[in-house]
Amino acid sequence: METLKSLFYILIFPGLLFSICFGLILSGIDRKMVARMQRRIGPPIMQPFYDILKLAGKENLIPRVAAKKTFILAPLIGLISVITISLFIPFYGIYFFSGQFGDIIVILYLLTIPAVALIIGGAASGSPYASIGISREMVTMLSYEVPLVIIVLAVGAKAGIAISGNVTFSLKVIEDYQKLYGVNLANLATLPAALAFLFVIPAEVGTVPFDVAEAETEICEGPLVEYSGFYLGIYKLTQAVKMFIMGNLFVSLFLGGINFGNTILNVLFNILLIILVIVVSVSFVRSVVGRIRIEQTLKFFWTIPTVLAVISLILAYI
Amino acid sequence: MNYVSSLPIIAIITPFIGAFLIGAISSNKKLLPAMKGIAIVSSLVSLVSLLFLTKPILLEGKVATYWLGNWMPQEQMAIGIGLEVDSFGLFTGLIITFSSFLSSIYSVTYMKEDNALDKYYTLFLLLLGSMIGFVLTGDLFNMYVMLEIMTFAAISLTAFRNNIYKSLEAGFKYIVIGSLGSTLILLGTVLIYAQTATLNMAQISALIHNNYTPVTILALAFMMAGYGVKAFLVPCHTWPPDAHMSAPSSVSMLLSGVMSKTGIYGFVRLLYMIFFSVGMAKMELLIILWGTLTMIVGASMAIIQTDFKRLLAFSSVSQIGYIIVAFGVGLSSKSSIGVLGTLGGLYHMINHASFKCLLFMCAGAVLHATGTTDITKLGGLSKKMPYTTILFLIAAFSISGLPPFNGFVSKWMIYQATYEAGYAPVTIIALIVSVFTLAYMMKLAQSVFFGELPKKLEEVKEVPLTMSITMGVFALACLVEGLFPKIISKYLLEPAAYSIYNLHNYIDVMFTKGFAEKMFKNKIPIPNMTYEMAGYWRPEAWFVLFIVILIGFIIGVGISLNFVKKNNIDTTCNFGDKYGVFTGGEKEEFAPIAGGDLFWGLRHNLKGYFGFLEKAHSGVVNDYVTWVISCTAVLSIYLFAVL
Amino acid sequence: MLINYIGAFIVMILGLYIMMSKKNLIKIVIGMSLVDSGLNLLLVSVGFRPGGTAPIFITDLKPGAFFVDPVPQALTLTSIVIGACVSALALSLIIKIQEKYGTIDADKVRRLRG
Amino acid sequence: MKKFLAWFSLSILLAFSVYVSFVMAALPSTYNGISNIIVKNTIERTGAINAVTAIVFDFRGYDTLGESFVLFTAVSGSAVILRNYKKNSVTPLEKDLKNSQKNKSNLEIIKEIDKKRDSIIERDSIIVSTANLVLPISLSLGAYVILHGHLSPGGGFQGGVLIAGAVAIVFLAYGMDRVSKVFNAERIKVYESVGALSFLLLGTLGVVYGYNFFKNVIYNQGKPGMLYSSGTIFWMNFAVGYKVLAGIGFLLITMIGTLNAEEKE
Repeated sequence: METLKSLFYILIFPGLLFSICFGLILSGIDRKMVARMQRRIGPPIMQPFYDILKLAGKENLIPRVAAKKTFILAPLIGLISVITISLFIPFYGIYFFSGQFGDIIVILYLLTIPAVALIIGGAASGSPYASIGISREMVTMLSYEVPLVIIVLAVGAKAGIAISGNVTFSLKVIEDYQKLYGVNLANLATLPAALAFLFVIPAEVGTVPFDVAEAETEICEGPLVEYSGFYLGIYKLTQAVKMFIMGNLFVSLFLGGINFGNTILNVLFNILLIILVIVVSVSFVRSVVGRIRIEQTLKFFWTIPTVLAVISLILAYI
Repeated sequence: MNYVSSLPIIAIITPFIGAFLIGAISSNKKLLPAMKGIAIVSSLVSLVSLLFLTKPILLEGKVATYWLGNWMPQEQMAIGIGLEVDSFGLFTGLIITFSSFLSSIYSVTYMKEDNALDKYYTLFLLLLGSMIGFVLTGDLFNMYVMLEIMTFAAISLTAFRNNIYKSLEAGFKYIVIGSLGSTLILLGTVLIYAQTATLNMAQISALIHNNYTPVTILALAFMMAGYGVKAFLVPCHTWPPDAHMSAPSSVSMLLSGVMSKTGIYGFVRLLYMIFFSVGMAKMELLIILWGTLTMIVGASMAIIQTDFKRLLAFSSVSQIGYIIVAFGVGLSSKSSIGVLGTLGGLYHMINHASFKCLLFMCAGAVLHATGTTDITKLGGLSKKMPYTTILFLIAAFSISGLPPFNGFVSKWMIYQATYEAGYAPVTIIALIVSVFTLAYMMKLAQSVFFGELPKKLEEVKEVPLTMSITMGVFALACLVEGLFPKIISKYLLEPAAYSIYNLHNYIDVMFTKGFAEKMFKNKIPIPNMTYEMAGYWRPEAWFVLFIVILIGFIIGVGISLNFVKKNNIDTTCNFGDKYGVFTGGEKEEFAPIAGGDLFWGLRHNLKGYFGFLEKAHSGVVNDYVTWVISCTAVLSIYLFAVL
Repeated sequence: MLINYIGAFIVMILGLYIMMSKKNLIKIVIGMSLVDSGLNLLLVSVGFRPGGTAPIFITDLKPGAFFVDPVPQALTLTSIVIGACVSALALSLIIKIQEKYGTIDADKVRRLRG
Repeated sequence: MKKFLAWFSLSILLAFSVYVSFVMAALPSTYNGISNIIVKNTIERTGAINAVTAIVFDFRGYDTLGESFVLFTAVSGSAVILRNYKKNSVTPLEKDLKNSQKNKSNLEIIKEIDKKRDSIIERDSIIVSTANLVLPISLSLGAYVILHGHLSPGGGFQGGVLIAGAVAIVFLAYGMDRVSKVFNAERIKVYESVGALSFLLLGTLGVVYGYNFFKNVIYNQGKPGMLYSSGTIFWMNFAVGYKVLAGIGFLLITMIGTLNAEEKE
């Protein structure tokens, strides 16, 4: 029974099937919202599904100079590891694998795997555009990792000191803290961190202001330049799932601890919140701002979000 | 117990005997295979004799002593030289012998082309023997002697390929800075002798336990600076990049992966044993700051390098920073945090040995196959050397701490330890340096193994079997250490950490029972080796999870794709424009982005910072000496002010 | 033995000064030897007792004579040999550097930098 | 900046070391530590009357072993550094070996050398006659020092260096050609290993007799103060002396060899 339950978690909810479907839906909602904000009708919400299916049916081209096995395996590894993260983040009150998982540092590191997979895949294609894309992807990572790390530590310090007198990395403890003291978003100490996190989400997902690594107009989608067909589809899928993961992470860190006493209601509310977060942090920003240059990305992340996160960290200790 | 107690001396002496045997038969060039055999067998013998020691020492927690010349202590004074093997020494010794054994196998093919191989193996065995001797001895002056053998052997091996200008320059810088470090260590030893009139470490630690006089404080400053040189702590880190890039790779893996551990060993013995400074917040702060500085400078310098091995050497500097930070936290007065820090440091020691040896072996494989380590001239080797590429990627992921590889576990312990000890900025810096590590490793991967293959490298072949097998062993070690942290922690790290804190037993075994208590007047509490992780991480479970999802995904995709279209991957067809890389109209051979250009933008944006660092590593020996001396001066000011 | 200690330390610091400021590689090696000599002087002085004789049990030992500390002397022997070895290795390296670089100026022997 | 750093750190170190010197001068003599017991034990348990040699070869013999290893390492290292690097080729040392292995009687060699000396180089007669005088003295003094290591100041290292000085004297007086004729560098290197090995084996005697490594097992042979006394210390002096004279001699020959090469260029 335990095995079946675990298999259900892994394969159906919130693992493989759910995260892929919900990620794609999120991406559809995002596209629809942006379109409405720009006074367009926009594609149907199910459009990402059609895109992926179309890509899956297309021919796969592998360049002559590419390292074939790495080129093929990199996107798969990225997607799978991003799906595993979904099992590490609790839904409202539901801890998969009885709360054993849920360490923020683990999640931070697992979140780098898809980026690394993108980099390795791009490198394996042997294209000069991919090389430039890799460099930019790496620098983007360097930029947003700084505030992200501080945010996570600030929240961990705030919750851990209140609960057990010692800092914590556990999402469960953070959720417990929010149950007792109210959500973190409403907390003055962690509010700056939440704002900073909203800035980090678009960079982590790779959408417009910070998507210079995959800029179509300048470097032909960077690392993805040689990808086609099914494997390009996997990358798109990874991006969509990442959107879900980041939204859920935000909800657990800053909006957790709300309990209606009913599991299904909880899950639905959680899903609603995720959609809201993504709309606020991705769609709004995307439709308002243009793409910024790589050194602007670096400068931006090392100033405003970092300062916000540091303020939060200091407040957490006071 | 008798055979156990003579095992340490066998482990030390066998490599030396092997070295002299090689020297004695060196005039006959036909005996070269015999020399290789002697080298491999002697390193194997010392590995095996240390493995025999694991049962009584690591598992049962005993401490083996061996008084050379039967000069047992008389009237509570150690008149002879005693070897003392506790779990920590054995732990370091196992790292040393294991890596050296594999390196000796690796060098058989790697060094095939060079001349004067008899001297190579002689020096190799001298290096090995002195490293083991350094780790297992219980005498302060003997440590210095072993350190000198080690330094000289390392210098000679650095300058082994003396047809290249850089190896000579590196050798000279190494001998100036390295012997300056040794001199500082000897100076500290002399001052300690003047104070305590003995040279036995256990007795010294009993005599100057928390009894700081000006003499011992100055000695501490000198010895810290000296071991800082040996363990590449900033600003005494200027020789390893030169030395590691010019030495043959089979040696630079030992210099970088293993010899740095002896420096850390000395550091830990100094701080935890001779000067028992556990619980001193000021000392803790100093060590943590020093480690953090090392971390940052190493990573920043690594990201702007264009030579494979030089980059790896700077990365070593940065990783040593992690270890030192962890041992700094280990000095914390709160025992649970301290234990976590020490365990993290020990774990990172063993991890660093595995992945850094593997990385240097990969660099050696590239050098062996192509003849250069300049990453601007390399590229696309993954098609020609697929096996090396996979191993390199494993090592790169390990060092940058991607789960489920080994670097992640130890770094995680270090983050938690620093954070719980209240050094949040250090944790943040450590996390960011980890991303920097990933960045320069990706730079290497892109510019050496991926990207476009230059025309000159069309003929490159995969390395021979003996080299790839030894590399594979290290890769396996990386995986095992990453997947089973609980087992590693229980059987290797916890005994070692326990013995670091168990000063009483160390002294009592050397002298008589109760000697330590008499000297200390109060018993030092030994912290419990239990620690609580703030979160939870079961790598093997994650691995299973990953596999399950992978299978599920493949099945699901397979079913759904059958509905759409039969998906065929056309890999046989290799010609035609369709399969060329998109270069925007440029010819392919003019298009590639070289490794040096990869982080050009970052370097340009932060040119003030990187420019300062580059200018500081000026390459002039005098400047490097100035740095070491100023480091000593600053240390002595701090220690005199604090203690 | 105050004057010996201070003298030894001053010799060492002079050696360090030479290592820091002189650009000729051979002079740097001389500085290293000077530091070693100062160290040996310190080591021997540590074991000295005013009025002591050499620690050899000769038959015509005066009544009431006492020995100086023999241990530092033994250590000094080791230290001297090691110092000589340092010089030998460093000078061999300088010979080869002169061959390859054509100079032994520290400002010019700096192709490994940055 | 660098100047400032240098002066700053040197003055700091000077200040602290002078301060520490004052403190050290007030410390009690170190003789009351381990040395006191060592001196007490010297005659009965080692058989040597020179306490320093007893320490060097018995109490802290392991250090001396390490010290001779340092010398061995440095000599091998110098040989490695000064060799001509070639991939799979003969070293200059091997060429020397081949030259010396030509079948010639000693008399012929000496005659040839004399001819060469007369024809090519005009040596300063003062140096030559002084060398002729000093060479035997230095050799016998070296042998004396090695032999009496356990009785009087000196020992294997000092005596070995004295004997190895012969190479330098021969070079000064007769030039490089004579040195390469008289001394076979490669074989000397082998002798060094043999010396080190015999030192190690003497140390291993302790294990053979059932004691620990480096135990002076035959210390009670002979009367203290006589020439043959003090057990293994006597023999270790020999081994170390042999090793050092071979090692330093080899070092000198290699270094002189490079000088010669430069002259030719």
